[in-house]
Amino acid sequence: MASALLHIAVQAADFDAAEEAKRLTAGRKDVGALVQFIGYCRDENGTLSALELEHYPGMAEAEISRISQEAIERFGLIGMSAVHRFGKIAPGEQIVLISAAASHRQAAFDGANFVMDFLKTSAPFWKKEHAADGSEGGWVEARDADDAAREKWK
Amino acid sequence: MASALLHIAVQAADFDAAEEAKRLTAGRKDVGALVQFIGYCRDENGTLSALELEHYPGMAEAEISRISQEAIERFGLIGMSAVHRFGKIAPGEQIVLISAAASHRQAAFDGANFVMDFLKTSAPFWKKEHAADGSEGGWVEARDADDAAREKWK
Amino acid sequence: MTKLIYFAWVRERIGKGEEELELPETVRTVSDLLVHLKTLGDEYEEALKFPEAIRVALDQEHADHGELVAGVKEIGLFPPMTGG
Amino acid sequence: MTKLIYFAWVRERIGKGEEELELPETVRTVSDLLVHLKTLGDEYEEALKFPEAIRVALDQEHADHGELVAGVKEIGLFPPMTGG
Repeated sequence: MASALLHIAVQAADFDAAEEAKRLTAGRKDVGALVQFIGYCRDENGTLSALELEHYPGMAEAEISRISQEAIERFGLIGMSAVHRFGKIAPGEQIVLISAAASHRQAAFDGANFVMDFLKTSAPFWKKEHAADGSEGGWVEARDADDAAREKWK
Repeated sequence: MASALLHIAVQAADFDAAEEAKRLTAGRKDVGALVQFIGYCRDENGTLSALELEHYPGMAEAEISRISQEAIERFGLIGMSAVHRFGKIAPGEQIVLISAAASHRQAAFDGANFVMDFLKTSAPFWKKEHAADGSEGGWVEARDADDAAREKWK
Repeated sequence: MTKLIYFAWVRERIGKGEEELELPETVRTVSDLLVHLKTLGDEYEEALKFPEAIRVALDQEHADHGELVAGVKEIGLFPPMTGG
Repeated sequence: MTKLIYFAWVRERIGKGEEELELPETVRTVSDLLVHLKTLGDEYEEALKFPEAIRVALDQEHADHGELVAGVKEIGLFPPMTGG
């Protein structure tokens, strides 16, 4: 089996899902399924004016790469692309994009889902909330549900 | 809870995943997660020159709509779009697009995955293969694995 | 008259996409219909020789072979689906 | 000298993003390091008062609190991650 395509980016700029889809599928005739996950900033019923994402440069890329490589091997993916933004992000804007290409649909679903579950708990990013009323919001707390989500892959 | 957005299309023309993403998320600040599944025509290691998709007009739309509505209710989706093509489709071309928008990631993953599993076994579409060597290929046989995939939602 | 509509290899084997038929009163269920259709000619016999492989829609809704066909306007017959 | 690098509320409470420190020989494990840092001032005491909430990376790889820090060039300290 030829080595799978892996693309990782950690960037302040916005991203284009269609571009990542193209990166994994253009000119190929062996890809039967592509699953893309896009995470957005929500306004929490109007209480949030922005999220500020801090990251650990170098380690963020390395950790996402490690998780993605594990997904490629575990589910036999043809390609995986993971893009994660940092900096200030307004409600409605995109934060993260995971794209998984495979021959068959379940591998593509599982690959993207697996990467999101591990990224949430292992990739060194932290979210700070800016409140709509101008007060300084706090750091988002890690959710037990995210740890539980990761456990399902054991 | 406001009623969810539902868009269904059964068409010969190609589709644009970015357009469906926009339909479900543009101007919204309550969507936290979008999962898109795209199914492509594979060339089966060069043996296939095209797929020909036959469908039951009317029933195809109704059945996909029914499955999508069930996913919206079951997973609390904010929006669901399902586009399925018919007619002759060449290797590398897109066949089907499922887009599921939700507040949280697992609902979006489950919604898209659920619709694909039921669409495979319940939506009235049939694939005929055209072989690369010019011989007439046969009708694709239903896979037991697809029935099994549907059972996981019981 | 009832509209019969065929898809995929059921259509190819019967040799037509649809037709209008007057169903005899003995045809109460989908199973009865499949038995009756096989009397209409070799092409029907060939298309329906494994009735358990035939899926049925009554007025565009999936139906079991035990369901009644009385009052149904359109009956679709086809192999297991392979979309997606 | 070892490079210490802090993120999120650990960074805010300590009041700096990174620093170079000479670690005493008594600091063998990550746990020892957290105990040692708390002696450096109130801001460290405040940032690290619940050591079990502190995640650690040794040369940019996740590490348990029992791991040895000898030979490590860069140690990252931060709260549980909330990306994605």
